[in-house]
Amino acid sequence: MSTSIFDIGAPGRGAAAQRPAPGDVSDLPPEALRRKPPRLPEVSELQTVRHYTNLSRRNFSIDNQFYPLGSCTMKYNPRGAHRIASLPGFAGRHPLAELAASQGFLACLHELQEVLKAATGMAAVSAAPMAGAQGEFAGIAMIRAYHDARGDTERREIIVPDAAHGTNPASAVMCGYVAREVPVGADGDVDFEALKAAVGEQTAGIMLTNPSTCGVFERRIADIADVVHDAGGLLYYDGANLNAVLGTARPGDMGFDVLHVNLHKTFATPHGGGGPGAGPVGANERLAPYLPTPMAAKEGDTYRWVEPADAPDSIGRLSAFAGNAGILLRALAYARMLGRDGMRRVGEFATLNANYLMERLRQQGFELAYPERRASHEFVITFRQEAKEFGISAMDIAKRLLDHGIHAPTTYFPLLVPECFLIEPTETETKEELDAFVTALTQVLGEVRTDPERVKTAPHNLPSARLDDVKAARDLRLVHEPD
Amino acid sequence: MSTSIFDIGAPGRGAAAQRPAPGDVSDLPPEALRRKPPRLPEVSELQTVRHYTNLSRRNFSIDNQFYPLGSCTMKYNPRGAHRIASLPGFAGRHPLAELAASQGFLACLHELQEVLKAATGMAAVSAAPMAGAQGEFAGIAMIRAYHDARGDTERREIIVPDAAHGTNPASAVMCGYVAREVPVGADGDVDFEALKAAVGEQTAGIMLTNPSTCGVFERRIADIADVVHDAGGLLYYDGANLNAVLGTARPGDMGFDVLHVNLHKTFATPHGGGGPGAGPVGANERLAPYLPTPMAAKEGDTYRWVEPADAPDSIGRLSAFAGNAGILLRALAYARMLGRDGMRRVGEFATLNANYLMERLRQQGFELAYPERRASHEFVITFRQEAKEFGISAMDIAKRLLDHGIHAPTTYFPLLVPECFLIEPTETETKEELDAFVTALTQVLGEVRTDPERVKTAPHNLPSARLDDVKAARDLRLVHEPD
Amino acid sequence: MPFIPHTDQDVATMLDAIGAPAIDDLFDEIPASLRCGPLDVPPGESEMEVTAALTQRARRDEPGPCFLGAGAYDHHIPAAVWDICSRGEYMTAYTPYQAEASQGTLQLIHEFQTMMAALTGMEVANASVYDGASALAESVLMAVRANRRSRRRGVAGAGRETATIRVVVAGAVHPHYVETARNIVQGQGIRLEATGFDASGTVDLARFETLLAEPPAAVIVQQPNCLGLLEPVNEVVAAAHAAGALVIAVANPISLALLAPPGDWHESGADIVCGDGQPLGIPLFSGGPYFGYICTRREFVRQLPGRIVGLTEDTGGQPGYALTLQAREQHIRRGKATSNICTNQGLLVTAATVYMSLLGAAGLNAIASRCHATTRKLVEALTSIDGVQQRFTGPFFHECVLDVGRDAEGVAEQTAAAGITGGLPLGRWYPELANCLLVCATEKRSEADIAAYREVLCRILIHAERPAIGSASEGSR
Amino acid sequence: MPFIPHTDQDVATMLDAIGAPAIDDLFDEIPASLRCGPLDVPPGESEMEVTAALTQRARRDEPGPCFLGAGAYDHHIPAAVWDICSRGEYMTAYTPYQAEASQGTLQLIHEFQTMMAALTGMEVANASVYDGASALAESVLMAVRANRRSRRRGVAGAGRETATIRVVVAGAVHPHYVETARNIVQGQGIRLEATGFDASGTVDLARFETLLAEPPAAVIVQQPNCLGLLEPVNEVVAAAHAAGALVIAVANPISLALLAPPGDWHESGADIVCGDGQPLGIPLFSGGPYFGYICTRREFVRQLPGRIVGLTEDTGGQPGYALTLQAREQHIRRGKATSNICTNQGLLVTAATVYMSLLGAAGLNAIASRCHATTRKLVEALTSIDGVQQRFTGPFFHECVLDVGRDAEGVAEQTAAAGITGGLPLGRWYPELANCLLVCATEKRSEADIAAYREVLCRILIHAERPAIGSASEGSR
Ligand SMILES: Cc1ncc(COP(=O)(O)O)c(C=O)c1O
Ligand SMILES: Cc1ncc(COP(=O)(O)O)c(C=O)c1O
Repeated sequence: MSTSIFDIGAPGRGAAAQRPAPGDVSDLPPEALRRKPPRLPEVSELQTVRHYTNLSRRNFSIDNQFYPLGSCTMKYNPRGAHRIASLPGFAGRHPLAELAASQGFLACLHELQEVLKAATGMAAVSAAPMAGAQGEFAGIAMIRAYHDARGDTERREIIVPDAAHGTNPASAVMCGYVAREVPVGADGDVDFEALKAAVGEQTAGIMLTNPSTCGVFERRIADIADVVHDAGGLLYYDGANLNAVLGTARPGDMGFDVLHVNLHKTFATPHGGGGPGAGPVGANERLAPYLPTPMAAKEGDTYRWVEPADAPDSIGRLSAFAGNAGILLRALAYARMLGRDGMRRVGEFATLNANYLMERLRQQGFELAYPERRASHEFVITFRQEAKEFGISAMDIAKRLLDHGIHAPTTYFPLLVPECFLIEPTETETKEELDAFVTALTQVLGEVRTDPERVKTAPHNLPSARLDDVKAARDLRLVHEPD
Repeated sequence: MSTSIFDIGAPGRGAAAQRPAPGDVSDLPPEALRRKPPRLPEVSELQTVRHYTNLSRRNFSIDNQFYPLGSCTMKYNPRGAHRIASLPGFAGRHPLAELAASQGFLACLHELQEVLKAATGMAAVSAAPMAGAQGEFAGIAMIRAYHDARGDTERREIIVPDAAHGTNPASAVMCGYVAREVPVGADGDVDFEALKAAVGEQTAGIMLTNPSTCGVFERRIADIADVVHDAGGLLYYDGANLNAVLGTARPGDMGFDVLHVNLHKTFATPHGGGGPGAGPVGANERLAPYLPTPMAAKEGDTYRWVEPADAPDSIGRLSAFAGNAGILLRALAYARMLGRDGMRRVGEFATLNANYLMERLRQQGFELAYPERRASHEFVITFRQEAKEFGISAMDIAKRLLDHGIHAPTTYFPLLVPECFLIEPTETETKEELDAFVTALTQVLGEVRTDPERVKTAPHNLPSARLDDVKAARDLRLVHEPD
Repeated sequence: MPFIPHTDQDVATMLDAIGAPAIDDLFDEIPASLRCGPLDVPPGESEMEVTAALTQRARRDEPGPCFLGAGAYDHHIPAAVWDICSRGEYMTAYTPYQAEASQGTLQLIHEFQTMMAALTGMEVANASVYDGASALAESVLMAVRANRRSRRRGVAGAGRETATIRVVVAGAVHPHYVETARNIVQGQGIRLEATGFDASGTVDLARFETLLAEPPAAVIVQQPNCLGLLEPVNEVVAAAHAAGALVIAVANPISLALLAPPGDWHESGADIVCGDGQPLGIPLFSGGPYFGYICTRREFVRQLPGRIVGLTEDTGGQPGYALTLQAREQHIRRGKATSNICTNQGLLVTAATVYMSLLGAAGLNAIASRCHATTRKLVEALTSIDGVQQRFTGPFFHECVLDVGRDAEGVAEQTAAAGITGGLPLGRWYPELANCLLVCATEKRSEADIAAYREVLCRILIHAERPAIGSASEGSR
Repeated sequence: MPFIPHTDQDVATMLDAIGAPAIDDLFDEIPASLRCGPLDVPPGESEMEVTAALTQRARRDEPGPCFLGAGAYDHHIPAAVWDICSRGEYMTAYTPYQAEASQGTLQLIHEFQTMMAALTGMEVANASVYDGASALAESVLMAVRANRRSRRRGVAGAGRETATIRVVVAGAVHPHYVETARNIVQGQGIRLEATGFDASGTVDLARFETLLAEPPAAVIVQQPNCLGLLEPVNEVVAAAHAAGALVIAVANPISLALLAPPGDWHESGADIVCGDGQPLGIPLFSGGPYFGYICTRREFVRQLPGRIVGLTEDTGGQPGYALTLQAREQHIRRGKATSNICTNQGLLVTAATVYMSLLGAAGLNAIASRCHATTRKLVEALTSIDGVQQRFTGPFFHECVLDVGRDAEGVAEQTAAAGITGGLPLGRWYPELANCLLVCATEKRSEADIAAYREVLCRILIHAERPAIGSASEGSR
């Protein structure tokens, strides 16, 4: 670790150019006032800049290296979109500004809604949710509202594949449902027979990611849709993997009723070390009335907010204002730069890169989890052999890959494949970068055989050696302690 | 070295979002057109961003570490000043825009001229010169114009101390003068007797840095001024060290007739890996008519440019437009944040830091070049002892210091002190940072005695080991060669 | 092909390696009937064109002086804040799951946790949830989990498990926060019951007593409340704790440099403190991204949603940071997680951390006190206009309710037309306050701004009877 | 204390270590008579206050569509360019003297040198001088040194050393460049003699011949020239070389992606190519900082002023970069240096390098051709107004001289009042062109911009007789 910001200060030091002259507070009741100042850093402006500049350099990032993190779509985040979202008119606009002073922003929001409708094949879109998980929550709440509105109140279950992302069951439970898991078969598709058995009148809906979290396209999606719809259930599309099929296939055409799109994945808004993102939800005609508010509407040449009065069946608001507006602007800027052909190419080249990389790794002797399948924009490999033979885990290999200046793929997801990597190169990486990845991973694999200890104790070239998670959880040190 | 940008491209690759649709050029005569496209990189936007982001990390900088480079005043560069200079109204303004669309900028330029007059004690200021050296050129050209205007055309020499910065003699020669050196004495002041002997009717003027490049205040400056003035010569003040006396002493009061200020030093505008800077010139009443144009003038509530017609004696323009406007804006923003008290404190604390650091080093056994003197904002130490005893050069020690994550002080300047460091901590560094420097340098000194080889072969922890300057000059490889 | 680096040669080589004749063949597992034609979106544009088009839109919304708060505040943001946040290393990194490759973000979050705990007077903090409103929702869920457990332990009373769990909203809590929390928690059988505010604009204590009669799982109180006023938080905490309810405080972090931290309220202190971090260096951004923060006592840390960073050691015994208590989270615990949150608001936490470092306690206190004093000046200036008066007289922080004597919606529209963002017409939230504007002045508002607002408001109110169409005075502006 | 981190405790400890009672004592070597009182500048302001004050000024100058070029061009700048340049590692580093701690800047400059050499058709480039005008001045000095030497070697003629050295300016070279060069070189006895331009707006060949009669040290020619027109550069080079003069080309780097590079002119090519790098990703910045570039043949590299980076090796045999040929420079050679330049325009070189990488040859060519085509559209649109006509008919790149039939100063003022930067009134440069505007349209100018300009110009010219004060049509805008 670097010295903490708390350890480089001195009492009374501060960034004086940032301090306004204090105001008079003598009219406030003394008992309402703070007695002791909070322990915050006491550092100069240069110290702050230097500290956080240097800290930043202890991160991997897309701007620094290849980052093939499966399910996360770590592609290039255009700087132009960042600049647009930061324009004074957008960045300085108060969320509750009067309509007359909001027409520019509302035009953008409305345009984004239209783009997402076109890209997903949905009838209506609300961009209110602030990430994928909140989109899921919104979608499942909409499903519940739909059933409730029909007096169909006994449906208690949401079906999720066992390979699903953790947010899926968590979101279902948050909406008051039981999450019922169905298994994924050896071919990576949901076990159709098991699914049929699981569906019934207790089924409120199903959540599917397609292409799935196993990196393959769910081939019987139309049949699944029929089964669920026939039982009175609805289909939720987890759009985390939309990047794979953008411009090639649309969830709306697959039979989904409601979905979210992770703009921070498919629409290239930066992940920011954890966020922010945005998870607009789209719905077909049936579910559109339940979309969360606020949304943007267009009337003639002017734009307005869709207020609760206009959407009496809406599941309502999910945030203090209108969601992560700045992220929506970034996504719109990106979408406009791509345009019709660009969007299709995103899916095409993401798929090309994944299949190329998968093929190259197969040739190098890596074990694919679904060797008979095409990769979508990502694919799964497993190190169960290495685990057995050399006592090496996927995590060990991931850590060693870091030493090569490459971010590790997603590890241990999907949970059902033992010792796995989920690898997603994205369309913005070059063939050379993919080839370098193959070389590095092959080198690590060689090392697993010749010097497993080196792999088990990786990383060796980073600011920290392997960090002790167990100690972190056992011996909780969650704030900086003064010496 | 990192792989060159020329080696990561592929024919036909490019950043498509940056390309406008080509226009029709069929009306241009074919013989005027280029036949073969230039060999430029063919890379994607992500490749460019990644390449130059990673390259940047192979630099030391103020934002990353202590940078006690003597004579260079590497202090904190306020980000707020950078933002102000980048405002659309300034950054988007065309230099030849109509006056009505230039009032905001001209108000700033005029205000900066006033601030610099106040800070230097001069009668008038032109901010046209684009760096210190161009300021010197301007000042010496003004001296020449002054003499010429009086028909005093036989003065052929400009006197410079032998410790002077290289730009001083170079600027004098560029103006057609002979640069005549006078020695600096053992106490760091100019040898007054030698100076008196050198001054005569051939003397057009003298260039002095005060505090000088030896890191001390020229104590007999008033006498020097008298001697030179009495001989009909003029005094030029090289403002590179103004930071040391800002708010404490003014060159105008010392008898200087003309000067420049390096805004990129005293006024905290960033050095940018080599530039840009700005070198406004100030002059007393006598030389004011000769200041370079353009300048800003105020009439009532409106501002205008000082055109050649208003300044018939001006040495004229030195750039296509009006100098490095963006740097002038940064300096103004900084000056306003400092204000009256802040400016004085700059000089005071720069001096405090230098004297503290000098004292600490003295106590650690380092040899000071001028042990009897106060440090100005910088001071000189010499490793002549170590050079003799261990065959270690100041450069070796500088390189080893880099291994400690500290930028080396200026080496071998002033030229007259053997194996020297010119150390300038600046006022924006903390005591802790200075103490860490003392620790590191002491450690290196210890190593000189115990393991000189380690020092001679430094650096050891940087992207490159010691680079071969001789090979660089002998075997000129000035452009990237395709493999 | 924007952002796609492939040359024709690359494509050919890659397809060849795959053994597919064309890219289209890679989609052969998608049933043909599900393939779509060209999307109904316009052709692509260059960065230059998109920038020009969206800049034009942004210009339309460029604001004048802003006197509107209501949950989002126009503070000065030091330039260093976003210069640092925009570094690719922060902006384009993922969640710091690979700790060794993420020490930058991890240490920063740990420092953030320390700062937030200090500000709120709590012991632990998480690494953000979406925004203040969702932070309140998550805090309610958390309190219910925490209190259920407490009740099982017999600490807090009868322990009767009812079908609906009640949470009491004490006083004037931001309506959007309450609405959001309600929408998010209702699926789990949690009901929010509100005391409303009395004539003083703060918690209706009589109604509060009544609602505590049957002990709720938790009580929510906002300080300063959404009308800018100071709630009697000590009384609220005392009564809530007496009733065995946990206390959730909603607090503006800037105010905490000046006002008593929730951890110090009454003797026992609040149990959970949440709110929106926007005031800490985040632009208004048209509503987001901001970030929600949640702080609590150490005993409740396992109920805290969101990521948490802990200090640990590496195999060499060197200190380093890692995400911890991940077993609370959806990627491990799935349906039983403390929350479904995954992507959070990391970059905004980065901004807030840099901001708090630059300002320090003294700087934040200066800002808070200046906001208060400036708002007082604003109120003085505006209430010197005939017919404008303060609606509530209790002490306020940096927002105040002004009765303008006529429908405030129209007034806000007219101030906007004059280039001033004049405040929130409170009829949108409380019909009984239809003549009221909620106004706010941060440290950014100058005396000239206030004077300009006063002049505009004067004009609007004086021309009230005759709608201002081409009146003489208009011409001379 | 803005930017000064010292606490009172620090100061006390430090003074104690020094053994000085007060900071003031550290100045005891400065004669008391030379100490000054408080400076006559206002008290300090916070970043917030300064930002507010200067933003207000900047707003006043915020430009509408810009049709003005004349040496500074309003191109689109990809956002990535300044996001990268603003990284502290580039922006706050010094000149890369410590090579091992500066590999980032050094490699970048080496890549820049390669790109500039490729664009100009030369073999080497330096790491910048101040701007285009000072680059011309330095090129003149360089050519004089280079040619003197050549003449000593007997290559270029009689070798007569005269008191004044002549350099010929062929055709329409930017007057500010010529003025700057003249001011800078005259101290060394160098005289610039200009051919002027003929009715075609390009070099007066007859006069050129005359001036070559006595061979000058060098000939300067600008392509495209400062009126936007293409000079007969092949003829100029042929004649100049025949007379033993070196050829200095002044070139807009964007144009070089489309036009023949100076290295290819005639058979022999220009000897020195210089110009301003502003079009390569640098904002208009009210005039600077831009950067001047100079490229030349390898044989003249020792006469080239400014820093140069070379590829070398480290002690481990690994390739790495370092400043080279420093013996040319003032810090080594002092009075005998090739130039007095020290601080250059490094950060702008960084911008240009990123810009050229993003655009590549195809991108730059697209921009150049688009500029040309857009300017043609502009010229068509404006000359369709009665009384507006093209002044010169030869081929132009992206600037064109339009005769508006009346004093162009007034026209430019009026277009500015209408929010359009309409071009340069050429009377400022050439009295005989007082009715002319030099207009320019880069790739950023849309059809709507052009239409708007046309409308404004129409209005101005039609209202020419009766100065537009409150006319009917004005009211309806
Ligand atoms: C498959 C899948 N579903 C859902 C999510 C949740 O989205 P978010 O992180 O935006 O909340 C993710 C994110 O990682 C995901 O990969
Ligand atoms: C003492 C001194 N004089 C003059 C200069 C030249 O100034 P500039 O680099 O701005 O041209 C410098 C710069 O390093 C200097 O230190």
